[in-house]
Amino acid sequence: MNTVLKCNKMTMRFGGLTAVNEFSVEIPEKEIFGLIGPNGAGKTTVFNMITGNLQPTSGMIYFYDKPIVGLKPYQIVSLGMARTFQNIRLFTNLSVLENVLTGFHHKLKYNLFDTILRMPKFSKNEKIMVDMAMELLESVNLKDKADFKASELPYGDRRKVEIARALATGPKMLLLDEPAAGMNPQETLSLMYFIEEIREKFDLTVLLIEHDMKFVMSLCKRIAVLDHGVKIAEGKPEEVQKNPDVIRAYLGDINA
Amino acid sequence: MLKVRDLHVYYGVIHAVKGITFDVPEGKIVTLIGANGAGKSSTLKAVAGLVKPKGHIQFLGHEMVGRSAHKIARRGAALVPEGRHVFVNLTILENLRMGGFNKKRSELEPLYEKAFEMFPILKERANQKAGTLSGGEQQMLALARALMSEPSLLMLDEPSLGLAPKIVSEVFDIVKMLNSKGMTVLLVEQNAAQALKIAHYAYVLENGTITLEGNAKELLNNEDVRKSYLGEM
Amino acid sequence: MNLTIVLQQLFNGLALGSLYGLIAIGYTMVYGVIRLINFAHGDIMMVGTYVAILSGSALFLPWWAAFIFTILATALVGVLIDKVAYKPLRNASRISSLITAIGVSFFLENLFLVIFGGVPKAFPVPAVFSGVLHEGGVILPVISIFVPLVALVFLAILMYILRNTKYGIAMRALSLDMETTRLMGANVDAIISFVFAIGSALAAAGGIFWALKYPSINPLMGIMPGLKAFAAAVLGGIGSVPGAALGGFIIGIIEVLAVAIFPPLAGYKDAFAFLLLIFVLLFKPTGIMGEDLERGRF
Amino acid sequence: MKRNQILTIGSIVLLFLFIGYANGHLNAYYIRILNNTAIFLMFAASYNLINGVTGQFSLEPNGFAAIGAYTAAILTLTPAQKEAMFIITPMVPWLQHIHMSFFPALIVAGIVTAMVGFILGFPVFRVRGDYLAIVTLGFGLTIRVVSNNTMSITNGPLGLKGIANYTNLWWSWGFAIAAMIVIMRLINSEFGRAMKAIRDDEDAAIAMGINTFKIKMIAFVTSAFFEGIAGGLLAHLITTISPTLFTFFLTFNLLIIIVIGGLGSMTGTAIATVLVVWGSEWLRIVEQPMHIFSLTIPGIPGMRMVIFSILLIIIMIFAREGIMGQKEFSWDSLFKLFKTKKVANK
Amino acid sequence: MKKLLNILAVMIAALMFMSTGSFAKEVKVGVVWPMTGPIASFGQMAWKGAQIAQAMAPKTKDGATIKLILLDNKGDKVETANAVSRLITKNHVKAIIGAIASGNTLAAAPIAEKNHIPLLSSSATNPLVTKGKEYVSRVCFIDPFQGTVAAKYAINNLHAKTAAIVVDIAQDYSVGLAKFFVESFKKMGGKIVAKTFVQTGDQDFSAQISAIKAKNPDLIYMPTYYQEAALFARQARQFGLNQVIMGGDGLESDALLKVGGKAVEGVTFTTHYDPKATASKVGKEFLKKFKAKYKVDPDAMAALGADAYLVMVNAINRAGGSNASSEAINKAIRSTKNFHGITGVLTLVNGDAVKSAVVRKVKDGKFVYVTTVNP
Repeated sequence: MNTVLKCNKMTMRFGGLTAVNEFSVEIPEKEIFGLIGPNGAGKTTVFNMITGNLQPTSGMIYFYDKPIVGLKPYQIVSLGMARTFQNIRLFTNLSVLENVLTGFHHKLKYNLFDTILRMPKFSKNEKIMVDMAMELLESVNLKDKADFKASELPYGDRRKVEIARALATGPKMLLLDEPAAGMNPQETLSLMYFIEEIREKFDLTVLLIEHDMKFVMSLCKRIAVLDHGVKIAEGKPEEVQKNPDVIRAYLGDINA
Repeated sequence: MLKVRDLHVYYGVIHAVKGITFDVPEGKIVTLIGANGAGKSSTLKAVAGLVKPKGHIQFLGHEMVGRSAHKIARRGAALVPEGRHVFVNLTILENLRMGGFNKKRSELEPLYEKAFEMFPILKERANQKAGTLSGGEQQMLALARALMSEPSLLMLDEPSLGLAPKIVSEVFDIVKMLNSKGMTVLLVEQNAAQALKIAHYAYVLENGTITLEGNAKELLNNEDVRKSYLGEM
Repeated sequence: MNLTIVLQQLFNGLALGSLYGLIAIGYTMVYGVIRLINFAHGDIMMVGTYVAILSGSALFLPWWAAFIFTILATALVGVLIDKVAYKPLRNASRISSLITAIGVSFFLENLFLVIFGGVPKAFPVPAVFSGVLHEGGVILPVISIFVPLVALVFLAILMYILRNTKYGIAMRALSLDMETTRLMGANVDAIISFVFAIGSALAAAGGIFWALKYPSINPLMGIMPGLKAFAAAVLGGIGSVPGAALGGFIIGIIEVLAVAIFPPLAGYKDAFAFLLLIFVLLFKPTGIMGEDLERGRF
Repeated sequence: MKRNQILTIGSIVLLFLFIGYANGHLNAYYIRILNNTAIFLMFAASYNLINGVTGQFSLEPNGFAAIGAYTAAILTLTPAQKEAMFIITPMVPWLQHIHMSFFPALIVAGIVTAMVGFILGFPVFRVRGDYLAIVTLGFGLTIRVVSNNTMSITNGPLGLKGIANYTNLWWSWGFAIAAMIVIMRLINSEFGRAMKAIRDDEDAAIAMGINTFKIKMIAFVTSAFFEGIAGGLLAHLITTISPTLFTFFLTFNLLIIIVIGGLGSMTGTAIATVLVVWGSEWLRIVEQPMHIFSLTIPGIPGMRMVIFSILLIIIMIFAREGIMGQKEFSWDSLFKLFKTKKVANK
Repeated sequence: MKKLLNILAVMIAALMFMSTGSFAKEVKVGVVWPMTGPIASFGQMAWKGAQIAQAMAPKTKDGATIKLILLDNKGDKVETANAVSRLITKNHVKAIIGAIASGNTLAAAPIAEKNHIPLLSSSATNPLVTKGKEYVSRVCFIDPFQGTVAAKYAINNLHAKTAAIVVDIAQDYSVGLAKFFVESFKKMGGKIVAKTFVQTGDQDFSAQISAIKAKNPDLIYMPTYYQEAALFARQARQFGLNQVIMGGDGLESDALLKVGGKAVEGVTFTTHYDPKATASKVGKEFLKKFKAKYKVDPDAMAALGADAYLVMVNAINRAGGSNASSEAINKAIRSTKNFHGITGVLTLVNGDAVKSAVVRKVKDGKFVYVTTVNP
């Protein structure tokens, strides 16, 4: 099986503070991998390094064996990596459809002149993009809300739009930052099925950060636990759950 | 001392706290525990007046909902915010001065002394910028700063966050000591074991509602608490 | 170009630069606490000079009393502008507040044009300020000696306030973290008003000394000094009070020196401040003494 | 789809029929105001593309207008005119002898301005937010300073005089409509969506694989192109230009227009242009003496600008969205409006 | 306070949109001057002068009231063009007075030409303003004349052999006048030793002063406006630069004396008008009325504003009174001969006023008459 993402001794320092220290991980194709840890453990920093929003102080990152440290975020997207954000960052003034359409941006088939002169190429590709976006929206059951403004949607739907938008970029790998945050148990459950479903449908590898343990434990095949920027455990959910270091990181030292 | 009835907090479309009710009696340590995102911090922020909630919050017999944060602080409810939020560009002494914002100049000296007595490390570095302190020291400073206003209710939001275990127990020792001198404490913690050990009474929050409450010592050994954290199904 | 001339020009630049610095401090403080470029700041300086003239001629105050009255009255104007125009927009986007500030600037300029007309008014200069000293071939007008000294005194007073008084410390705290400042029991609105008061008071002081040095005032006089002082504030690192003063000195000295050394460049003088600013921003986006936007201020 | 296209084309045809009528029947004053409206519409729509649609708050249009106006005027003036006009310093020879007719001159003006915008974009888009505003403000100021000083190109403060009065309603409205069509087409494409995405959330736009620098540059250069042409039209309407024409006042007027119309809405800009250009003419009455019954109120010269400033502040405080917000007028919404009315009538 | 009340009243009135109706017989004359913007001070002064002149001659010979309709052009070209166009087609004025600056007048010129409406400028001194125009005229002399007069005076009366020039790079007026002065000065054997630039609104001139001081000229010729000149003089005297400063009509303003104080003592300039030197009856009456109303001496802008009005009325009367056509009025304006105005006796040749220039200087804090130079 191919390794999709490989992080090698990735380190991030902000001034004197080491946010992430020598983090290494390998994620094989089509796996759902969970990254957990208490608040402030450095999970989002790991994400930001992988997506190119932050440059690691040291260490390497490979995506399908291609080193991606130093690439611009939009270049990494075009290699096939897409992400969502912790606090859902939709383009609030655009419609749901337009939000999804922006995901096709880096594969745009027409240029400025086609646009201004409304060449057949423009109309044809716009139509293709709209059809593809509608298809995506249909697969997340939001087809009927395509013309709504993103800010008019209920919370759970917004998360789905954000994921659909990420899918539009045609990713091989999807990075989800706390997808279940702010959702109630039913919404969380349906999101869980949804992620499993899109992974199947789009042949995705998924890396996700989550607080909701039930969610992570039942969805992920493997889990890495981060505490104070250091990986303290990695393995199957049931192993990690019993790891004394993990219990200490979360619940505190009961015997202390 | 503090009575919270049917409290709701909304952030835009997110319903973070869904009608919780709890009490903090005078002289006790009460803790709200629960996993991340359960609504603990939102509850504290509502009590401190940083977010506008729906419902009722009675503090020392007065309704606090709708009052601005600085007025609630003046009434004697001090919050040590999550992530400490010391003023990194101010010196330690200036941080303490901010804590005693509404104190007269003459009242400050004895308060400084008291703070330095309790946290000797701060005295050594009184004129250094708070940004140069380590995480643990910053937590001590945040505590000392809150105490400068001589509050009747001390609220702590995740004091153990990002701290090494040894420091965490130091912090909790201090909280316990304060309580033994009569301070009422409302403690919000993710680190349930530590919190339950020093608290008198505890509430477990899950998804914005209270799912469990009881004597802290009893909850410490309750299996459900473990589950709500580590997600055993 | 001999040494005397260089010294002379340095001195001239210092005097001009300290005026820019005085005005720049107000920009920097307001930006520090509410992240607003107060476009009207230069116009507040202009308002100050008119208040000074009126308090001298209409209230028959002696000049020193008129100065004090002016500084207090202008501080009040600044607070009022904040309450009426900026406070309702505290939670709106930064662009909205910026556009409003541009509106306030045009309002003040045109209101004063309507009321006082465009003809410049002479600013009465008390005899104390009109002497000239000679020192080794360098000519030192008394007012030009006064201005940097006064700027330094004001800077020292301000630094004292910021370091040692409750409200000063609260201002610095506020610029870092508004929410936590609230938790300390501090009334944030009152502190912001205080910042506007200090900034406007300094603008008034800057205006008075500007007018003493260049005793001709008109409703549009605040535009150029205002823009350059703003460039100075950004150059020095917006949010940093000593940075603003430093930026002011730099722009003042460069403006004078460049023209003295290359007279044909005189026509381009007004562009210097901005070219310098663009140049510095390219290499150090936070300005000379500026720190990370979300950390240190003042 | 078809119906809307027909309606749009129909209204443009109607507009040009009206222009044909106006040319023959309206008096010179109204024709002048109509010309101004078209030119300001071009300025404001271009300005709104970068400020409202892309969300990059900048203050440079007076600079771009100046470049366009000077370029176009220098190109259409005859060598003889230039020789007579440059009385202080003769014009540089290669500009002295160049001469073009109106249309190519306007296009060259647009291209030159766009090129300046392109070069300017590199330093400017390295900074964001407030810094962007101040750097572009500095650019506008620098252009004016430069045009005062480069005597052998711009004739300094004397400016250029005797520029042929080529601009008429056909030219001004022709270009304004063309600019509107191009800008609207740009907005209604993937490029426009990317611009709006940057406005709403730049980091999320980057995460979508959008090269934000490139998109900002497209918006900025397009904006510069049309502002340059509009500057050229303006020069050939008033027939004399000098650096004082391109002060920050010009930018301020455009800012008022796009704020009133709604930052990000082109149809809003069109409505606001009409309101502001006509309104500022109408408001002249506050500057003239008025008689109410037997009471005479002296006019107060300068009141117009005071009123405009107050208006801007009030809009920002109470009606930040402007007339249209970020919405655009569409035939569908118009029909919807009628339909709901009908239903209500039943 | 009174002004504030006025402002309020105007705003209310604006909302009510009352019309300005009055049915007496009248002749409408448009006025386009800057009341706001960077050169508002000149427009405001000229308007004061014109209002006094109107009080002196409010009616035509056949008893019609002259109604002045003032539109503000903000010192801006677009606004000037709009205003002129509006006056012609909406207000149906017979003739227009304006503008102050040459550039703005040029923006108005093609509209006046096209509509055959006379445009009479009070103070546009650039030679190009009337060149090749049929309907544009002015009551002031032009810059080449003024520059020559200044150079003659500098060499013959001040015995200057070398001169430094200070030019306001942002004013066409300044750049033009400096050029004509330099040409004449050189022709008469003088030498220009330094040329420095300032910009309208500049307040610090220390760099320019040092540059001039190093060359030690006999004379400083500074054809700028008074605001820059006053501050320049103050700083020059402080820095020990004590040579005579000479300038043009732009220096003439009460503000020069008030701002400049002792430093402008001895400043000499060529101008259109001296209140003390006016022997004519109208001139004296104007002076008296102006001082009574505004408590200051009128300056050249005010006097020229008044002259523009008076020449206009005179032309209307000669053209036949209230029923005269615009063309007739224009013809009358351009054939004005030996008209005794406030600023002297003027004759229009091809639209340009040919008249004497006055040299004035500052003595004991006042403008005093030095001499008159005839064309």
